Amino acid sequence: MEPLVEVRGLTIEFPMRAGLLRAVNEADFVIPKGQITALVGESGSGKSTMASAIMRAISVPGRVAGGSITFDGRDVMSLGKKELQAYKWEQVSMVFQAAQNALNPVARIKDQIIETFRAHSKSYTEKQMVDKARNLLDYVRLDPDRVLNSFPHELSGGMKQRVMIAFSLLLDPQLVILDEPTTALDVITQAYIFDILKKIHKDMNITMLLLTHDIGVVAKAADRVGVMYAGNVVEAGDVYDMFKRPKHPYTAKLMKAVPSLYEDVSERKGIPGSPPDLLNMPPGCPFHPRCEYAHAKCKEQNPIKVYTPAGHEVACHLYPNPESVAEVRTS
Amino acid sequence: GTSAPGLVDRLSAGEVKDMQQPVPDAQIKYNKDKIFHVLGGWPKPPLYQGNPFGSGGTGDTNNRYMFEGLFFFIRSMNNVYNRLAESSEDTEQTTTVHLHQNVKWHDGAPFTSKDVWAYYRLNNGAEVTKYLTSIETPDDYTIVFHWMNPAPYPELRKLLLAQDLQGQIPYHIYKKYVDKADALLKEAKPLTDKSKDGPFNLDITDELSKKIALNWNEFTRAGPKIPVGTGPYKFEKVTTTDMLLDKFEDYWRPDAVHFDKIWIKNVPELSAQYALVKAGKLDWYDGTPPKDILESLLKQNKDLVHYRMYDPASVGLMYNIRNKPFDNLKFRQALTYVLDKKKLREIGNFYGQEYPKISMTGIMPSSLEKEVDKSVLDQMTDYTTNLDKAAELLKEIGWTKGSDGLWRDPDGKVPSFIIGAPNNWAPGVNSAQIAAEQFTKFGIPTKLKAVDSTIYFSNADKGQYDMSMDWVDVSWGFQNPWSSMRVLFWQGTKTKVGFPNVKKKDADGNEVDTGKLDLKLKGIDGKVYDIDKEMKRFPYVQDEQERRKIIDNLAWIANENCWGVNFFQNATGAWLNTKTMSGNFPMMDQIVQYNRDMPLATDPDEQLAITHLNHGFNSTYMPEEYWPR
Amino acid sequence: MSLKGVLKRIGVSLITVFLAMLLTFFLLRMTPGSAIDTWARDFATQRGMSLEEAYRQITAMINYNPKEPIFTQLGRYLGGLLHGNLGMSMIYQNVSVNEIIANALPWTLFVLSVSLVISFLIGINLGAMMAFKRKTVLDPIISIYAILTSSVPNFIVGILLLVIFAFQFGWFPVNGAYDPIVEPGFNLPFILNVLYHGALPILTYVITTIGTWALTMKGSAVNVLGEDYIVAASIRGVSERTLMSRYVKRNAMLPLITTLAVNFGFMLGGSPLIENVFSYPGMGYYIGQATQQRDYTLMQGLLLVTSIAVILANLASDLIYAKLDPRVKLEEG
Amino acid sequence: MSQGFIDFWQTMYRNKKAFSGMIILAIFIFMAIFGPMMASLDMTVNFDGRYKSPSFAHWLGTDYGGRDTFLQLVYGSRDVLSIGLFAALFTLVLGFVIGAVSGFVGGKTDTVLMFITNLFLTVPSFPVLMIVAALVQIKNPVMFSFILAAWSWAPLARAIRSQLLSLKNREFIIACRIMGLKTPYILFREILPNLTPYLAINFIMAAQGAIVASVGLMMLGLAPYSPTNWGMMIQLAVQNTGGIFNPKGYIYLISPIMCLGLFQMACIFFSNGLEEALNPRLRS
Amino acid sequence: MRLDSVSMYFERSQGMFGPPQKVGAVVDVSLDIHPGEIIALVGESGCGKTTLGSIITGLQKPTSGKVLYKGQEVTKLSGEKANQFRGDVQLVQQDSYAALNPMRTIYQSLSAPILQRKIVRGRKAARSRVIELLQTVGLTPPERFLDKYPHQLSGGQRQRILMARAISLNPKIIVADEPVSMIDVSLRISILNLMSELNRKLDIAIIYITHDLATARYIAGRGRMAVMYLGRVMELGGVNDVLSHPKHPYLQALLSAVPTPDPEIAKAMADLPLRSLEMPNAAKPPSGCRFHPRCPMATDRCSSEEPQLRLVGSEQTACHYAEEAHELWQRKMADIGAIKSV
Ligand SMILES: Nc1ncnc2c1ncn2[C@@H]1O[C@H](COP(=O)(O)OP(=O)(O)OP(=O)(O)O)[C@@H](O)[C@H]1O
Ligand SMILES: Nc1ncnc2c1ncn2[C@@H]1O[C@H](COP(=O)(O)OP(=O)(O)OP(=O)(O)O)[C@@H](O)[C@H]1O
Ligand SMILES: [Mg+2]
Ligand SMILES: [Mg+2]
Repeated sequence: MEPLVEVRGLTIEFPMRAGLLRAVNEADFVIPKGQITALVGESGSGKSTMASAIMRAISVPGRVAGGSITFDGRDVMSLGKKELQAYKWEQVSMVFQAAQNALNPVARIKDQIIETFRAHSKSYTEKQMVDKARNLLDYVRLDPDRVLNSFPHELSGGMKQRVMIAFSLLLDPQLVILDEPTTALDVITQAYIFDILKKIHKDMNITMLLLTHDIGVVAKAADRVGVMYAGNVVEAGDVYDMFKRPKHPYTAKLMKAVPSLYEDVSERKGIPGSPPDLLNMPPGCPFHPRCEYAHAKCKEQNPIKVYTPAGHEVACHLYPNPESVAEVRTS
Repeated sequence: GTSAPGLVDRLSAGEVKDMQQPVPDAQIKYNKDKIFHVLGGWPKPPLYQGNPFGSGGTGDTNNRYMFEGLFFFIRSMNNVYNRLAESSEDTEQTTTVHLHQNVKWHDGAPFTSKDVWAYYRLNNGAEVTKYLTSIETPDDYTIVFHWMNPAPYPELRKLLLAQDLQGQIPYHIYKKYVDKADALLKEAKPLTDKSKDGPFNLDITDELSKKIALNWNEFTRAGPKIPVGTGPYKFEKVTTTDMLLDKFEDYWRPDAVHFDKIWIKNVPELSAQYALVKAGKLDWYDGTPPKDILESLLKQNKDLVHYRMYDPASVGLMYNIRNKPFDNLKFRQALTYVLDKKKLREIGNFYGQEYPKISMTGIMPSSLEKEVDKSVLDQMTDYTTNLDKAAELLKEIGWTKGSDGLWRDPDGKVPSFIIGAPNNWAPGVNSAQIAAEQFTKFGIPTKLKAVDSTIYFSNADKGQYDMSMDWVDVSWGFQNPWSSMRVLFWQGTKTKVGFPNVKKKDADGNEVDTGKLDLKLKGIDGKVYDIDKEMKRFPYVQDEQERRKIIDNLAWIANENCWGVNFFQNATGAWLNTKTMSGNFPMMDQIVQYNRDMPLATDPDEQLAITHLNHGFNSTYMPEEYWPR
Repeated sequence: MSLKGVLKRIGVSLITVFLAMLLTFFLLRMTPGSAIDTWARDFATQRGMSLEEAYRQITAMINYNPKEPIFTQLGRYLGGLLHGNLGMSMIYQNVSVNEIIANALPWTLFVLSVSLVISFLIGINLGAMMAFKRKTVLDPIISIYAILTSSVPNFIVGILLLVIFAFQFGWFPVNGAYDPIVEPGFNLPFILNVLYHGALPILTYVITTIGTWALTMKGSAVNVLGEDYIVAASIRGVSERTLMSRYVKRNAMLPLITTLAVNFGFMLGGSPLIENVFSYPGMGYYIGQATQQRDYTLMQGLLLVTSIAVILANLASDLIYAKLDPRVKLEEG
Repeated sequence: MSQGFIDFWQTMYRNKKAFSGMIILAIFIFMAIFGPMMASLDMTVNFDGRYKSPSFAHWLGTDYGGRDTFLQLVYGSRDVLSIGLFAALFTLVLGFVIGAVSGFVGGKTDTVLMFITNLFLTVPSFPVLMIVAALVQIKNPVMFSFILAAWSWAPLARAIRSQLLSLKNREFIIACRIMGLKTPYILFREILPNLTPYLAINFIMAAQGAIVASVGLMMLGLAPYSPTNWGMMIQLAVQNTGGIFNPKGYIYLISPIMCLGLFQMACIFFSNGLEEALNPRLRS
Repeated sequence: MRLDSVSMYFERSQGMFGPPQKVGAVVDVSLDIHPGEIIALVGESGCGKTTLGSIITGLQKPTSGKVLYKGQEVTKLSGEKANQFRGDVQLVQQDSYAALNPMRTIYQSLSAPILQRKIVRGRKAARSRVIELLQTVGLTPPERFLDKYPHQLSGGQRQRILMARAISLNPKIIVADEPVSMIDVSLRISILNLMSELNRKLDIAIIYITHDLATARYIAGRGRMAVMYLGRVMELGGVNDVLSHPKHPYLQALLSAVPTPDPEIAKAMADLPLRSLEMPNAAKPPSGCRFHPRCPMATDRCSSEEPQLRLVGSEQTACHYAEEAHELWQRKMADIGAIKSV
């Protein structure tokens, strides 16, 4: 498993009027090459912030307060202006959370595509650009002729999302970040889009990072999962492993909180309490106020992450060292 | 040109000798195009109609260069000169005028006596026609005016004729309308009712009057769209903001015309006018700005000279006697005692002259001593500011002053008065504001309403304000005590003060207003006079001494009845630009002494020369004594 | 945009104009004083007769009777309107209102549209810049400028400009729409001369309105900057210049288009003061004249034309809006 | 309520611009109420003392009649503020009632009311202002304000209507309707609070507009002259006493302009803060 | 409550020329709602669920058909009866933020309806009632929430407030339109639990509108489910019957689109059994069976003949080939081993 992106000790802060907001807190995270990695977590847990850090596109008051990000062996944080232009969208591209609003409402899709090309390589002729766009649109099962000449508002939500996927592939990136690509779409469209994504992944061998809070989607699409909670990556590992044997109490509860079509529905329970206020973080493990295993240490100290050889990682005081993870696994 | 020497430097350097003679073409330095730049106003095209009698006319200033009358007179001095009339002579019942024989209309047609006759037949409402029985033209260059019996005294006859500054129209152009008017007049029967008056002593029936008016209206619409006159300059071009007049080559006095063109600009905004003056873009400008601006203009442009003169008109306030308590003489007098005229004058028109003693006399204050006997003047009540007197008078009529400093009327009510003033008239508005402040400060709350000038006058005539601002002690037309008395008792002042009229019962028993003044007052000798009668008989009184007596009495009555206050007599002035213009500048020897800010002239010749510069209106000025430099 | 919708809009506009006309008609007849008063006053002095007599003669002359029932007057007026005849001016007896408007309207439209376009374009660019580069000196400078210029009446600014540029430096003419020396027509000297004369009035409008445009635009642009598509585009690597022009400006401008029409109407109605300062022969001059002298017919005609212009401006702004914003369909409204 | 009040003040205090705006406004209001009580303005002409430069005796110099400019501004603030506030109040009430009824009731009422509104927006206000004011005798500030409000309500009514149309279909209003709550309740208790920030801003804008327009009316002679009204002072300086051309008169000319500018600036700053303070969401 | 072949058509104008089109948002739907029952209304976006919901709440008047409440037609109710109906049928909306007045505190929002409708009298009584309501929906301690503004609460808390508001008028029916779709996964279950608790304890009938079959199954375990497509009900029956024995190919497509939180099953699930993704234009519904252009099993009959709801097994379905489809489905499920429980 060769890592494409390695995030180490990443901390991102937003200075706000009410105080300093840590959206991502000393997070470690690895995106293996050629796989679909999912990052799950509740709203506000820092998924998008982490992704935008990888894209070097943290929104205005935000700043990286510590840690590093390497992409294919290069330090992303130290890229110069020129390199950055060649990095963004050409190496890493993104499908945005609110695809509905990610297109300029007053420009035709075609113009926006050409604009994107122009911003990067000037060697393409307009025809080449349009041809490439046509192929991609065809690929995401849209009618290129109609879509290219449309304004965003003339497309349905599902169509816009697919246009955005085509957009992300325009410059043959190595990594595509999919930020909740299907929220606000209905089930059938959602399934359909995942079909397309999986096909793209297979055909083009593109590494993908999928940000979502829908456990079902993770199960369906991802090879590897990371779980975020209040800015911390609390657990990460292989998808089967995670679903069958979640380690972190939060992960376990999260899995349990999702109703399923096929399993027994009688005993499902939500996680009590609510996610912490990032401006008023409790000391210690951020999950401890909602955790039934919490003990004294949890209230004082944020647990350190432990890694198992099998590529599983977890940050919880229940697992003081790698062996203990295995222990629990067997028990 | 700040670095170029100014007028004072040039005078000191002895560079002024050329100013007494027309400058040879080769020596013209600053005004090579020989254009005379002035300001003027006219209706903007397409409103401009080319007929001076049409609506909006062709513009007052402009007319001076395009039209002439039989006579020409300086309004404030009452000097009458011949113009198109070569000479004239009076008999008891006639005035005969001989015309210059080489005068041409701008279109080339000769000017004849028929053109004068045409004017009065067509424009039969002109004042003088009321005193005439007929006009005869024995030949092309002679006109005989036949006066009614009795005839007005000789001086008045001349003034009546001279006030028609454009007493002729081109008969060859307007023949159709003149003949029609003449025919209509011939239909009328002679007047029998002596209390009425009509043109040429004719009884114009309502039906006839309508026909005459219609004919007049058609005449005003008739072409040509450009004015045709006999004046030194003829019309060339007009836009909304500029008018060009061109030298009339066939002018009968070719030597009097030194400029090739007159360029008239229409600039309504006062600050813009000042700016033009300062920039030296006008050769002549009439008007006197507030003191500080005047001084700064002179300072900034060293070529300008400013001449100052009295305007035969005063700014004043009239009490509306229709409203209580203004019907009470003592109240009016009390208010008059409150006013501090010096302050009113300083703010209203700094260079004006206040006459603190009088209230309102019907006579231009600066000629009061000339027109009214000294003994009468001495017997007039002195209204010089006197707050104690004012308070005393108020108390006499039952008013009391509260501890808050406000006066209360006999009913115990605090009054609140409104002074009305036309809003575009700065001297009036500004001084009225100060008057309001003085009344208020004295304890009689008063506010000013500066009203849009077009409604102001009809509102004031209807008595909508407690006090109204207007020109007072002023004569429009020509300068004569009788003329200014007319304004007081018969015209503008009458309606604003609200003198009563004679009421008559008509056939149905309804009361009708005859429009005739109903004012009977005690005169200086203690006898009661019917003012209307006195005024009516005045023009026919041939004896000068008797005329003076009538005026003495009327002036005294006016002052005693205190119908209004003369704030100050207006001062006006004229600016000359000596850089582009040379000529016979008045008071040349004193220019250095006063550094071009000339004081009121005392010498009669100088006075006259300066009055020539600023004709006021109703007189004609031609730059014949000035030439390009 | 449905045809029916457009027709309906036009229909409603027509009715509005008609009612506006009725409103002004009745208002005008209700006001004290009329052009006849002024005219009679002149006539009386000119012809040396009493005011009553002059009044009588004049009403006979122009076949106008103020005591005539108001509906008869209205009927006559409407009859004329049907033939496109706005009647004759009352103060200028042989000039038709049509002629006056034909002379005045082009000048006002010229000055207003040029200054509106200029100030709009500069304003939105400044506004966009203020929004884009938040922490520069530009923002406070323009804000204060906008506040100051909106608190000083615009004709005072006009006078100041006149004093400085026309008199102090003599760069621009003092008054008028063109020099009497040039020949009016479609020739270059004339056009240049017209521009030269229009410069100061235009500048006055531009100076006094630019700040407000900039502030409004800034507000709008700040909102747009927060939109997802801006972030998305900048991540896609779209250059700042493109972002500014094609994304921010284009979108932020949209709500201002409607204001454009409103401003147009406002300026049309408010032009008398400025046109007076520069002696500019536009509508404002005649509106001022007609109002002052109570020339009903002239005023009526001018107000009618102004209302139509305002409504047309509104319609135009809707069309422009629809053109610029593909999302809008003219159905509603 | 009291908590809301405290929050309001805290928000205002935190927002520097809004706070400074508020302070300036407070000073103006203080000036209007107590100024004339503390110093008396002597309007006696002192011609030799005209156009004096600022000094300790005359903080902002003197006018064309040698009267104290600063004191005139102080006295004028009463006039300016009362006309501004009354006119704004009337504008707001008219605009809100017409806009709200039109938007909420809809149907024919809406059509008719909007028609009238459009009429007012179509006819240029300047000439109509002259006509109406010639018809009505202005006797007191209240009436004056009412006339001023008569042609400033229309744009507001239109804006309120469109806001109402969108509010009407907002889910929380639908919820009220489903719960069978009465229309007046919905209009005044549910919708009105959502419009308050907007109304507050418009109140201030309308006040500004009225102050400028009042000068126009005085100039037309439709309202008694109030020589200490700031706008009137500008007018006097420029027109009646030839201000721009008078090198001595600059301070007299600029003082009222600065006062109006400062007042407007304070209004704008304050209204920015108001929006924040009145909206609980922006508050925290 | 009974819906008797209710239809709802909207007019939508089309282009510059051409007459407005009629969009059938709800077509010929009949449904009985029994006291205390839970009905899940499921279907793709735009199929008319919300419209049906607003017809039930009386917010919109159907263009045809009758809505009967306690035997009386809702649109003809007046006076006291209408007032009662307004109190008896309540709505819980999807967007809890939009559904609460942002300018008013929780206490104000909750006390106003009960005071206005005179359910309680006096401020004191209102206050204690509000506190009680907050407790009922699990917001403790209630006092902490009284003076908060909506934006100061989390989505889950706001959704509970909406529930509290809905039950404050002691309703008989609550229509819940996607009440949990905007709430975090970790909190969804508790809201759903709260709803079934209210249903059980207060005997309130609940119409649960969603496109999430899993939550529908969770909440309406004992109730019924109606599957809608383009305004029509395609399948109707007990929840477990419908889900474990789906007959209509549309329902089957829906089921296979639902991601399962089990990687094995999820990944094994084949591509969508659909011929096209795009929903047809509701203004021009396809002839015959509305689903036929997308149906993998469609035949000529489907495009010509519109199937009516008929009883197949224990539930009603509107498909000509329901039996065959059911057969195929069972086989497929067995293949991937999805049918373990139930
Ligand atoms: N530009 C910003 N300014 C201030 N705070 C921000 C900004 N962007 C993000 N945050 C804060 O950072 C935290 C993490 O936000 P982020 O968008 O990364 O969460 P997320 O996991 O993507 O949530 P969601 O599922 O809702 O998209 C949040 O508390 C958010 O409020
Ligand atoms: N007021 C309306 N005017 C016109 N068409 C409408 C209106 N309301 C709904 N529709 C149309 O009716 C159809 C059904 O809409 P509805 O909102 O009931 O669907 P839904 O099932 O609730 O969808 P979603 O899952 O997206 O909420 C859609 O085609 C919609 O466009
Ligand atoms: Mg996110
Ligand atoms: Mg819905």
